[in-house]
Amino acid sequence: MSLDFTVVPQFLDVILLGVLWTILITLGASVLSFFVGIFFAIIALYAPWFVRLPFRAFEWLFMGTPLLLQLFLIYFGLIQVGIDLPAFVAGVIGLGLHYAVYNSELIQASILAVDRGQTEAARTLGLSRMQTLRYVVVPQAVRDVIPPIGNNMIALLKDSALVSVIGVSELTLSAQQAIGRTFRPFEFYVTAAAFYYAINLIMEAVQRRIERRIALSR
Amino acid sequence: MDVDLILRVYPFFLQAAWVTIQLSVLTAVLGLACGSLGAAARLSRLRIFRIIGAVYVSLFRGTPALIQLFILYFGGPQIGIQLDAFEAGVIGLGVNIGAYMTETIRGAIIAIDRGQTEASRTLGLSRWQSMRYVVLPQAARLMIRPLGVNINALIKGTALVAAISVVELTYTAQRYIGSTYKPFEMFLLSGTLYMIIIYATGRGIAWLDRRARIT
Amino acid sequence: MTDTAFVEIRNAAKSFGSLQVLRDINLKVERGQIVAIIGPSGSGKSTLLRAINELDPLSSGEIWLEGVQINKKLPHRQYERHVNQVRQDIGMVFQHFNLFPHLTVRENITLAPKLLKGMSAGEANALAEQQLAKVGLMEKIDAYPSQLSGGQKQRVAIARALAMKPKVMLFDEATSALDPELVEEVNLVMKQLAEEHMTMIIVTHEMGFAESVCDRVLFMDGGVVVEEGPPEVIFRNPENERTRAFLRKHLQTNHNR
Amino acid sequence: MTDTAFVEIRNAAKSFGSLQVLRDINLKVERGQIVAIIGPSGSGKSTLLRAINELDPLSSGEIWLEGVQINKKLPHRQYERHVNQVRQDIGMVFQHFNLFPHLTVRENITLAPKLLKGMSAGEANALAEQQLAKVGLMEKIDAYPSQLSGGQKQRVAIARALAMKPKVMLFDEATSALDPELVEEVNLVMKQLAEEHMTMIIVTHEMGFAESVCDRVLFMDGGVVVEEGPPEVIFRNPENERTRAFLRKHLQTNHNR
Amino acid sequence: PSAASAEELDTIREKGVIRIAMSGAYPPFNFVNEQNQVVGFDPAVGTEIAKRMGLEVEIVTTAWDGIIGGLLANKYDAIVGSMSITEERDKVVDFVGPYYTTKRAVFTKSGSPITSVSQLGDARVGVTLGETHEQWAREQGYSIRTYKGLPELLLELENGRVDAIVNDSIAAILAMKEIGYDFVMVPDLETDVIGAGIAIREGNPQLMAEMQAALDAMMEDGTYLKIAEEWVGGDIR
Ligand SMILES: Nc1ncnc2c1ncn2[C@@H]1O[C@H](COP(=O)(O)OP(=O)(O)OP(=O)(O)O)[C@@H](O)[C@H]1O
Ligand SMILES: Nc1ncnc2c1ncn2[C@@H]1O[C@H](COP(=O)(O)OP(=O)(O)OP(=O)(O)O)[C@@H](O)[C@H]1O
Ligand SMILES: [Mg+2]
Ligand SMILES: [Mg+2]
Repeated sequence: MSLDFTVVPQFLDVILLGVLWTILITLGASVLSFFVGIFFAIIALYAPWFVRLPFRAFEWLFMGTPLLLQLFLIYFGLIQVGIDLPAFVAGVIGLGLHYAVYNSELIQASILAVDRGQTEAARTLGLSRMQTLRYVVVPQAVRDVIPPIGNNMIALLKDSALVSVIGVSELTLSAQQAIGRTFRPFEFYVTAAAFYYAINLIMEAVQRRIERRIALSR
Repeated sequence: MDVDLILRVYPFFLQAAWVTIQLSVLTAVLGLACGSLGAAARLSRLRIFRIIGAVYVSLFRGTPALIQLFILYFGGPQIGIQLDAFEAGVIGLGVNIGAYMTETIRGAIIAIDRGQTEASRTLGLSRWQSMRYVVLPQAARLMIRPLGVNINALIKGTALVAAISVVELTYTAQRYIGSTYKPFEMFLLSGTLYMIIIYATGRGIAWLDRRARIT
Repeated sequence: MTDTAFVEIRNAAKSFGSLQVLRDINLKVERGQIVAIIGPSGSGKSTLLRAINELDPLSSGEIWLEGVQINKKLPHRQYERHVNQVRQDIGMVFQHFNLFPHLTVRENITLAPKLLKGMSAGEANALAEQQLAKVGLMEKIDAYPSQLSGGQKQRVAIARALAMKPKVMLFDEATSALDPELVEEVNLVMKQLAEEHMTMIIVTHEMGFAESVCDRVLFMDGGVVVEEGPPEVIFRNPENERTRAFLRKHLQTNHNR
Repeated sequence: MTDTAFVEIRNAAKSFGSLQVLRDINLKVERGQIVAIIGPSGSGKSTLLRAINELDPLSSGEIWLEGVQINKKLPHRQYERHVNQVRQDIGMVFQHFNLFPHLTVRENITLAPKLLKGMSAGEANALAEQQLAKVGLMEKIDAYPSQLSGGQKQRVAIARALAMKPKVMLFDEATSALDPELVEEVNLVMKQLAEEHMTMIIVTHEMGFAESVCDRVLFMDGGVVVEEGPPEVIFRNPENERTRAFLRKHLQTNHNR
Repeated sequence: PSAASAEELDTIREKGVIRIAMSGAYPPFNFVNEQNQVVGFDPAVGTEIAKRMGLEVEIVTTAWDGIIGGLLANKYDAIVGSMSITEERDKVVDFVGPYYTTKRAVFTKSGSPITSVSQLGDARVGVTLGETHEQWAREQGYSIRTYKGLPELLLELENGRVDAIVNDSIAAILAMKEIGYDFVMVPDLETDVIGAGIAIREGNPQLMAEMQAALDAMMEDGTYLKIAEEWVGGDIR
């Protein structure tokens, strides 16, 4: 069987729809993972132990098992206890929480790495503990952590392919559908890979721009 | 919760976990090899190697591992690469994680203060000698933890080879779900085993890291 | 109350674990007075300064500012409120500037007045401009700290402290992280403050500057005040052998001729 | 060949991109001579020193050591071999020591002799002990760099360089990263080397030390040698206005009185 | 490529093993038992055919959505996995059989307002990705959702996230009985009989002929019936 990419254009509409879904999932999950990541980091560092300990177990669950399994559980499991999430939402939540845990680790380290002198200077001016955290420490920590979080978001794009297992017609599933009709796996997987790569390049470019902008405030 | 079922089938999950472990170990070894070569290429004096290294990293980090695996396994034969599922799994995941490890290793090497190279070159050591005796021993310590992160991702990534018919933990769970209609029991089993494997690996990495730090 | 000086430290002692860093320090500073603290590394100078605004609370002893005890024992919440209050009256300048890198110069200066004195943006801005003019850095108002030289950073740090209208200013080796070329511009700002009769306590290694600016010099060693007096006496005619040794060594290694 | 000095630099020029850092520098150093290079920050002192052992190769000009041209144009492999060879004859001491943190003091010193001179472990050890004795650090032979003070680190760095039996030693602000207390111990080692007639080129900010040790002083500014001569002349009676301004400023800010 | 075809049967003979694929998650046709062996109607038929051809059998389980890709990629020699014979598939692979027949069946929860296929118009319909029914549902213009397999379909219908599912009747009926779901089959008059075939790579007439002969023979001599009764409980020719 020889390669024949001429079958691809017929399915371009299916593929492009898949690209759109992939972008939507990635955007949704990225935003979720960023804000929830900050929230998790603050819990992990400052919450009392009876919140912190269960939280650590929860973190462990996300760190210690494959995303594939987590997606299954969120989609097919939560409904057993009456939480009915549409597949798209389940995918966004699964991916988002998974990466929120990773982002939280980064943000925690970054909060701890903010120079003690910063806290001292703020407290010396009379700012309270909360004010110091809110206006001085957390903004710096988040700023410092934007490049690695950017990397996480690019990783998230690629993991969005796994959301195909719960039936969201994103790029990978679209390619599989086209393959199911034409039985030409190589052509369609390569096409899908090319689209993923293009989205990846765009995200990297955006990341570089943001990094340049924040370089000043270091 | 069907505890009896769990007790009846868990030995097969243990077998599957063993497959996952074999996959992980082989993938890690291949990944480290690709990562070392990749890092050497990216740090090479020769432009052509640097370009090859950069393209390797960019392509393999820029597309989903699942897609890479599909292309290798289903598409490979169309261009004359015939691998069985296990081989394809190891090669696909290994080359993929190797791209990440390339950056980890390179990062550790360039994190070593330039003054170290300057001091050793000043003493008359050659490029290779100063790499071998001064930079690499220091970089090796720096890379243990980040490589540990790569390996953690890799272990979880082995779940992807379920899609190409390697019967490891995840596909074992899926097959049993198919015949027993008991998804949660099966996921509990496979999830627990994943956590044990990952936890043990994490402890191993931490131990290595502590040992490396002592001197 | 009437019998306390403007700033007064009584029987101050401080330990870190088993290490006793301050032992029975007593110090009175009158309003408008300028006191320099000198002494070898590790003698407790920074610790004393940091005790004054409760960054490193004393183990025992009392600190008073204008009749108010700073290191009052209070229940946790009240203590926090009290400390945040008194710190507004004490400006502090650090060796490493500690400007907030994510904020512009303007935002560095206006942050505390806006949050703590409830100033409007307009008021706070006017204040920032006024303080910056004082340290001669109006043109840098919208720069980020990373765009400033060390000397400029330190001048902004001083402006930031002054914006809270403090009653006393503490300086902890404000110029020792600066390149030699940049020391003078910061010293000039400090001299100007001296002329305006700001009450100041200055930890420094620069004997020349201390001599030219201060009303009184304390020599500390091993956590105690070994000797104190007017600069002419301490620098030219110290009584204590340790003071003499310190000054001799210091002049030798620092000046090299 | 007979008409070159022990170390000779001819018409040295160096640019980084469009920035010209060295312009037409000429310098002769006789065997056993000690030359100090002083000048403001950014004047090209480090660049010149780093050019001598090809860390930052010159853009144009020649550098000779004992009749051998260091910066010869050669095909890549030969050049590498040549450079590794001549570098063994040139010891260099850096501001930040650059000791190898993963090796003990002994291993730091013996690494290069073992690899490059094919010394046995026994010979190399004896050498390490001899060099360490010279800098007074025998008892630290099995310590790791992290266990040493700054001054001790720098002394080990000197011992490490000496173990290669270099013909000339280069010092780039060897004491300026040290606490004032620790400067003297390193200066003592350098003085001792001077007494043994080691050829040395020393970049320094310490005028007193330069004056007491050197045979000749070069004042650089903006990539050129502005003035050179014996220390008495340069420090007491400089001809050039830029030299005078530099010395004035330097003495003032550094000495403060 | 008749030369190649002769070779392919030859290679199989040379190795003495024929590799047959199925999902391993489609009871009662193919599934893993509690000894972790792949059993069911499909493996039994496959093994019997192999035996009659004088070959050993090796069973490969692989996810359904990639099963044809794997055949084309020469990961195994035949799919004996309850694959419906369709025109479209027939263009890419050759079929031996049919070795059993079934019908398309649409199921809803009992009590659902949907009582005929014509009412599926704007219902949410669950199908398995890559199955014939997916395409049929798509052509009808239903709002479809795709899943990995029958277990997920049943789970989703029970969970109420889809209003109806489309599947082969036999497997679904048996599965429902097994777990005790209360689903009903919607009458579907249009449905044709669907034949399940053994898929092999195109251009292997000899292999095809031998397998067909073996299949015919076992149907003839009663072995087929025994197998069918063991796993499905009746003749499903
Ligand atoms: N947070 C701390 N925990 C433990 N020990 C401390 C702490 N802060 C200071 N010390 C110790 O207290 C002693 C006095 O330190 P301090 O910083 O006050 O000295 P200093 O006079 O300011 O010295 P320098 O001139 O080096 O700044 C030192 O021995 C120091 O190591
Ligand atoms: N690798 C480089 N790339 C670009 N510019 C450089 C580089 N190294 C040095 N420079 C520039 O060359 C000039 C001279 O630097 P050099 O380090 O030689 O000065 P210096 O006299 O040693 O100063 P200092 O007293 O601060 O050490 C400076 O403007 C510096 O910024
Ligand atoms: Mg101090
Ligand atoms: Mg320099």
